[in-house]
Amino acid sequence: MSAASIIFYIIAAFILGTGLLAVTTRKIFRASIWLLFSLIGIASLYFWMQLEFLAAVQIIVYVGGIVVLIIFSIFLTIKSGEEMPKPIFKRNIFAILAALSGLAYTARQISLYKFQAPENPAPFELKVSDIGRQMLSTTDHGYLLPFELISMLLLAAMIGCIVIALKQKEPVKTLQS
Amino acid sequence: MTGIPLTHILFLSTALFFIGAYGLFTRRNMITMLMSVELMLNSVNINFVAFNKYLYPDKLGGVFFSIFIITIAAAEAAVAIAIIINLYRSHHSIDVEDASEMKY
Amino acid sequence: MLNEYFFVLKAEWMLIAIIFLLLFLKVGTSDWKNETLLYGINILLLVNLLVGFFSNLEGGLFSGMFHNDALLILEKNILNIGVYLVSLIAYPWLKKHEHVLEFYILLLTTLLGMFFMISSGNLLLFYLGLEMSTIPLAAIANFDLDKRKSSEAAMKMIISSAFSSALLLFGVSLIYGTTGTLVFTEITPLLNGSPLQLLAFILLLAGFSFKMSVVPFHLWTADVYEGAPVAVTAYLSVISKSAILFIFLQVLYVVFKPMSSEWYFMLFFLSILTILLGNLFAMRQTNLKRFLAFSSIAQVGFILLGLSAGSKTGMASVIYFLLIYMFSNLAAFGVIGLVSASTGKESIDDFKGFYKTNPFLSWILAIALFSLAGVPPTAGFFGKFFLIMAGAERGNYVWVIFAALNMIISFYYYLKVVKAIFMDPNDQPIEKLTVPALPKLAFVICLTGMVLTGILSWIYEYIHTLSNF
Amino acid sequence: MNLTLFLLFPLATAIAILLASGLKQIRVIALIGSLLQLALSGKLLLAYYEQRAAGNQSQMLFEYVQKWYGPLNLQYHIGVDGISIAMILLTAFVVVAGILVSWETEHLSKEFFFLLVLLSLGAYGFFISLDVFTMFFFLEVAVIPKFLLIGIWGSGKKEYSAMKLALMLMGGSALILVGMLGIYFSSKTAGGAHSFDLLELAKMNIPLARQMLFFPFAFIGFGIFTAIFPFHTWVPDGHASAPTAASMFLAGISMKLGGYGCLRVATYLMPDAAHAYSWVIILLATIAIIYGAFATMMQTDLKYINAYSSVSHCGFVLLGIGMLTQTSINGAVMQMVSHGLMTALFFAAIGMVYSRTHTRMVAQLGGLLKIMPFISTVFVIAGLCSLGLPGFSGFAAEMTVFMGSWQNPDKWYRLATILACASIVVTAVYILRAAGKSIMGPLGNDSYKDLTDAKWYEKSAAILLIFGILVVGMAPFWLINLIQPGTEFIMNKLAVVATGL
Amino acid sequence: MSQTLQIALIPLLPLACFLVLGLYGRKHLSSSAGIIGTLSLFISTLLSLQTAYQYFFVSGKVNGVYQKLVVFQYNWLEFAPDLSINIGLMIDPITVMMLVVVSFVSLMVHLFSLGYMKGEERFATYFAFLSLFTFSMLGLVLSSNIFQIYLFWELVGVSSFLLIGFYFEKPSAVAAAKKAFIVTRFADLGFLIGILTLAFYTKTLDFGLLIERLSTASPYLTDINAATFLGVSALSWGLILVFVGGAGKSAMFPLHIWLPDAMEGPTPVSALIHAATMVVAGVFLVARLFPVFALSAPGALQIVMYTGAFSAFFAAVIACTQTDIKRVLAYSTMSQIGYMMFALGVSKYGGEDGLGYMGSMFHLFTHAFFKSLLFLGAGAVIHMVHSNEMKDMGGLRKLMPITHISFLIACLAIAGVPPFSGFFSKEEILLAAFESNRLVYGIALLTSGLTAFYMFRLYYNIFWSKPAELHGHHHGEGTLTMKIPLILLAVMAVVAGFAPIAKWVTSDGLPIESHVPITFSILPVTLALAGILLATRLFKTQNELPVRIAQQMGGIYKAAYHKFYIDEVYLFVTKKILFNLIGKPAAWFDKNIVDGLMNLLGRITATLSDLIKGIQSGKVQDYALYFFGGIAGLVLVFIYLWK
Repeated sequence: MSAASIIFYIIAAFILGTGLLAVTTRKIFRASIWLLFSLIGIASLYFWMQLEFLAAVQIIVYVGGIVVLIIFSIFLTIKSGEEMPKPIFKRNIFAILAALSGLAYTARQISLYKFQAPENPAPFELKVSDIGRQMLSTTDHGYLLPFELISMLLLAAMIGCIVIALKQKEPVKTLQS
Repeated sequence: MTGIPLTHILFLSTALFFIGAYGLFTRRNMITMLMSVELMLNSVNINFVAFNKYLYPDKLGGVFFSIFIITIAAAEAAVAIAIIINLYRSHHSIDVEDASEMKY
Repeated sequence: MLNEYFFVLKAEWMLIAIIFLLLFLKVGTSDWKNETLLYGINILLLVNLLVGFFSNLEGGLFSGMFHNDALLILEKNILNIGVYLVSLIAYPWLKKHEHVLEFYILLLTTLLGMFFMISSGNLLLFYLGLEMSTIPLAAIANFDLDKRKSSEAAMKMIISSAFSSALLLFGVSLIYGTTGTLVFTEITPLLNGSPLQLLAFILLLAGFSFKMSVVPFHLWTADVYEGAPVAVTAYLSVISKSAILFIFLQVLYVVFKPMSSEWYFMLFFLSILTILLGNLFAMRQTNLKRFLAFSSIAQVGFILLGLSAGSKTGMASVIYFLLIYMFSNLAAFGVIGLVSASTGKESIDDFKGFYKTNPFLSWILAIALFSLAGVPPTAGFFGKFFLIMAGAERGNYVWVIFAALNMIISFYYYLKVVKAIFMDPNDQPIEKLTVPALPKLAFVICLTGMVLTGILSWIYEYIHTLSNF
Repeated sequence: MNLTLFLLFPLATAIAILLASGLKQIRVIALIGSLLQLALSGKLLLAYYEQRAAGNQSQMLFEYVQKWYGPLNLQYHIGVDGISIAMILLTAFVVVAGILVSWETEHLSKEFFFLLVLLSLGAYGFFISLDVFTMFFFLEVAVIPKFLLIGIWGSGKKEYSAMKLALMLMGGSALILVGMLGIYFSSKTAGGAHSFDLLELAKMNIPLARQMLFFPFAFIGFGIFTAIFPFHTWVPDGHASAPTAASMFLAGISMKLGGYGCLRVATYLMPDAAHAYSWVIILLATIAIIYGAFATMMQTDLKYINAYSSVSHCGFVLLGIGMLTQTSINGAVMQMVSHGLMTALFFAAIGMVYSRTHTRMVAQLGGLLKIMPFISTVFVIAGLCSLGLPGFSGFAAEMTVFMGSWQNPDKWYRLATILACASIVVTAVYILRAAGKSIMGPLGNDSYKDLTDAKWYEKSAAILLIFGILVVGMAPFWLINLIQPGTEFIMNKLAVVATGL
Repeated sequence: MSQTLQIALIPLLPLACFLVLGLYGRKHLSSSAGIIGTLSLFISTLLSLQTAYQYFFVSGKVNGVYQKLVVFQYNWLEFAPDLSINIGLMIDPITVMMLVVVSFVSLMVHLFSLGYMKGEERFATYFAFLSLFTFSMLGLVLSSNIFQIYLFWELVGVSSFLLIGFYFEKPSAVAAAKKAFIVTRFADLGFLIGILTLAFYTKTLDFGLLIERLSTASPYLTDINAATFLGVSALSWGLILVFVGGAGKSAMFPLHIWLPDAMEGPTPVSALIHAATMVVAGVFLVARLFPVFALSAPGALQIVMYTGAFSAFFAAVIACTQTDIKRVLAYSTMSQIGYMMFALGVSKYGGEDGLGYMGSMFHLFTHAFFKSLLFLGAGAVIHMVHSNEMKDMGGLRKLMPITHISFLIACLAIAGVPPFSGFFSKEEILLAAFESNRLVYGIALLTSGLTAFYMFRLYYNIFWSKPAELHGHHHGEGTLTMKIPLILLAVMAVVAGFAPIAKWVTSDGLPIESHVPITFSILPVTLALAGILLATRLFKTQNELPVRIAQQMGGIYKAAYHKFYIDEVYLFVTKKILFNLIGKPAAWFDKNIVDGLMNLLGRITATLSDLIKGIQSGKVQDYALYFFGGIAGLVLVFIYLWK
């Protein structure tokens, strides 16, 4: 077993372990931290796959964005240190059953499926410049349209968030009294 | 990395996916449910990247897909958190069990 | 070249233009009254709607990622009509709302997402469109900002849809893994029917089913419909459902054509469940919005029946039905929205004796319900008939009989509402309401639609000629 | 003769009613509209005779085909033969009478007359259609007005009855839907397309297995409309709760839609199956006849009496169709006309009594003949027609059915015929019991003394219907001659297959 | 005036009269209704007589045989090309005879009613109904088609219903009317099925063809004889069923129960319908089909015979015990019709063998006069004393001499005392019975004695017995219009016996000589006289003897007084069996089972809907689990089970 594979298994164990902790720990703040680790683990997996750009995006968006957002919202809604309630027993059983059976089945199908790797693979390179060019081109495998589209989506999401999360104005009081 | 077969990476992502699913099923706190969804989306990302790299290295379809997924996940999370905060204002709780007024 | 970018994308450009116009209005500190704003926006939407009928160009852009043809133009026009109607009936509610502009920005963004979704030739664009049509919608489901139910609905919607899109994405990733492409036309020849691909397809189907509210993926529907503002519920139940069905048609009929025997039986299975559960739940509802939610679930079961034909007539009947369904459902929601905005009453019991005080609204609601039930001479009859007819094409009479018998149950609950309106006595009926001009216009349009769409056969024939299957 | 006028006239009337204001205007418009319809049907009859006299031997006259839903090969195909004309005349009569009887409807009069006219539109459309889809369309058009008429203007447990009626009729429609789709997809025209066209379908032979499968759906579906046992329970409740005019329309017109459909669609298009299933039809019809008659005997409410007797009488229609002889089918058609007029008259009379005494319970009535001789006479005439007195339409129709049924020499069929004949005795029992108690005998209640006899509009309604009954009863030959060519075509189709089996 | 028109006018005049009186009588013609009715019937009667004259003396005979002449026919209702109801006018000897009888008696009744019904509120309606009945009865006898006869048969039934129920405010009248109609309707069911059977095999409904096809060797006859049911040929079945119809109308045992009750109607009505005309329709029907009965189905004829004989005796016994004078007369009618029936039964076809047939018709003819006379006389009495009960009467001979004399004549006639008309007709019948069947002859003889007895019991009780004790004011004997019919009918009751019926009305149309030996007459006349003497002894003056005898007879008397409990049996069958065992269960079944099933379907759906409501728990995590379950289900079904 090469070092690379050992590293992979370590990363994998890290991702799964922290992920599992993130969904089971009773302290919400800890859960978010475990999630953070898990996401970082995934970023490192991308590094391992030599997809530095993607890893960077992962770190920036998730670690820098989403997790921070989550932590903020935790501060807004939960008194820190409070333990979360236990999952409902019956649902827990079904959830475990569902997750395990889903995992088993999917894994089995994946292992049964004969993925055909190309005979002589073209070297897989991910240059940031390529990504940038493709992102903004309209030709074959150009992603200008989705790119523009997602900006619209983000804009809309922003507006939506503002409207919803903004503290509502108090009803205007008339000066009659 | 040459020694690692594709399927192992897929096992990883699948496992992560179902960990996320489990979290979604059992976590009663809405924010943690959201976190579980993020895990699931990340597992899909791993899938895309792995397929792209192992099987179809000539094009970047999978990678781009995962970039977009990350972005959308961000938007989704933002809106979801906004909603949760709004809900917290009216319910004073973010336990999903408390937000089940409408039923049957 | 530029010409092409302009005209093929015309519908989308129009929307973007309107969205940005509204955005500028929002940013600029204008102190316009809500009424003025609403009239202005509705005129804009009317322009948008009318423009949709002229100088359309077919063709593919972005190397097939986006394509437009006559059928898609028609579908977009149908959606435009629907959005216009939703906007008209939202008037009584929005009149008192603080965030009119934001509402429209979000609403039109989702519409834009739908346009891209149905025009997509690529799983990525499809996914983007899908999310774009969902996430802002969840936000506007929460637009009754101080209502508990509204935020509960929004929460349920965003979490359910996140879960569903995660599953859908997992399916997409498996398709990508097994075929190596995201382009629709390239996927089709590479389908081999292996269990993994079937799994991927089932996950995809579940994602679609979630949006279409097919049992057992429907459970969010009723709660969200009940909690969301009426206009949003109307939009959800009509526009977003139609959009997803339009693309579902393409995906099933074109992309997954090789798996047609598999999906046929899956649809059979799901449709029977959907019709039955939709009906059984609709029977027992007391809240009108929730009632309509379940009734629309049952309708989806019928749509699946028509869809299963896998033929030109199947496609035409589904699109035709959706057009009629739009008129009928929006008319019903229009009345409910008007009543709800003025009195806050939404339960069936509150509507007892409604006819005594509001005959016009009662008739609109009743005709809408008749149309939903599929009673002639309303167009709903034709819609449902053609769906069942398309479904019978394959000779699966068990399904047809099942659907036909279930129409009795559906008849029961629609008539129950009619009964409440016309027959049940009530000491304190809803007072006489004045119908503002804009909703009235919507009612007239819906009424015309409900009556004429059926009798004038050329509408169906037109759809049929366009159905490119 | 443009048959579409039969749709346009009621439509115009309905629109005019919507535009009118005030009870007076509305009812005058409704009456004029219905009289115009009556005139139109009279003209149709004359035009029909003219055509036949001119040697036009084609099955359907005044045909008009307009492509409707081209891709599906659905057409707006209309045309009439004698059978349809008889039905159209019946409808026209009952509509005029119904509108006259409801002359003083004050509660929501606009809606009331509008719905009545809409109901008649459905009936006309159904009878002129030659395309199964169009027929189905019009059949269903008539369902909702019934529901609303009963539910809004009815009495007693009206909501329950209205709902029951609507649901059961909807059930019938659902079965018809399956049946007709089965026919459609079993058909193949010269061009290779499927068809709903009645005449096209009649030319081709639907495969036997298909017929055996879909005949029950079509027949029972239409049968529910005409109260086939055991799906007749909407009839008593529905009729009893309905306002007078609606009862008249229901029993007089609406139940005929079913019989007509059974004959035109189920039996005509699927003759093999009709032969194979005839014993079932006859069994059900016989049960309906006998059992309906006995159930009637035990009723105490006048409307229930007439409703159950309708079940029994419509059993004759089904019996006639099930026997599959020319005479019996003639009889079935005649029975439809006869029952339509008679039962409408009966309901009109009951309505008149009810509007004065405010009760329909036989036990509480009595001696009405003295106080309201006209209404009582109408009542007795309706009763006598119902029990098949010669001179009234019921006799000619029932005798034709019996005579036709007896042509079938199988001993079980004979038994069915005998039982059906026996029902006329039971009919006599319940009719006389009802009349004897409510019309004759000592006065039921002293307060009845001040009641008045029929008003002019009630009189005209009754006289109109009695006129119809008498014309059919005194001169049944014209009715037979009218329907004979139509039934002959049906018989030819049936006969060809019978030998081919 | 052409013959067709002339004959057609006979029934059409009363019809027109009915329409005019029915539509306008109540309001506009309330006083003149009687005159109109009587006049129109007077014309009818004249036309009938003219027709009779023409038929018997001018045009009826071809080669010495009276023909069946169909003077008019119209295809009224075509069942099948060879099977249609042809409304027609057919005359043959019995028709002509009946025309005369019906129109004459009806005229008398009309006349009588002018006085009897005076002051009635529904005077015009009464005459309208009378006209309707007359029309129907005339139509019946003129029928050329077996279905036509059925048609008029029903009409006669309904006019009888209307007239019996004329006093509609009296519950007993309504009940009687209902009973009459329903019982005869029940019998008509047999008639109808009989017609259907005959028509099916003979392919015709026309009397001429029907009789021809069934009485001579023909393929039709072979067919109908070949078809059997329960070992009896279809022909016999058909004829027996037709006879059941006749028996219903003619009040033969056991379908007679309606007749006594029918006396609730106005008395002139009883005279017309329930004595002279309608009740003999059954006899007429059998006579009409006589060739078929006699030539092809002697078995069926035997049934006619025994039914008639039994009814004759049975009714006579009951008549001896009744106290309501109209009921006595009703039972006597039944008894006399029994005579006519068995006379047909004992007869054979053709020539001298057809003596019974001739006797039956003869008796029908004479009976019509004296029986209607009896009823009208009874009517006059009732008019006077306002009661039907014998105990309220007595000693009326002084007060109403004309009634008394005419009544006495009628009594003598019915008792068979020469030279009154009843004697002649009864002699023919007895002779025919003697020659054919001794048992029947014995019964007939006995009945004839009983007849004389009960008629004179009646006579004495009314006119002698005790002194008249009328309270307060009375009408006197009635108006002239009431007396004239009595006188005319009395004359007829005397002279009708001399009518040469044997020359005119025979089974095969050939005149026969009736020659009853004087010696044969001795026995019946002696018996009749004995009966009269016994009645004189018992009832001429009031005494205890009748009561004592009645007590000694014990059970038999009581049974006879209660009409042998036939009514009770019927009541049991209808109330207990039809109503309780069929009607009620049917209604219950409908309400609970059939309707319940429909409601149950609804309830099941509702319950189901309630059961599954838990799916929609409102908890988003449950939704997610169901979502996942849905996928799992699809995978399970479509990846594993389906393949």
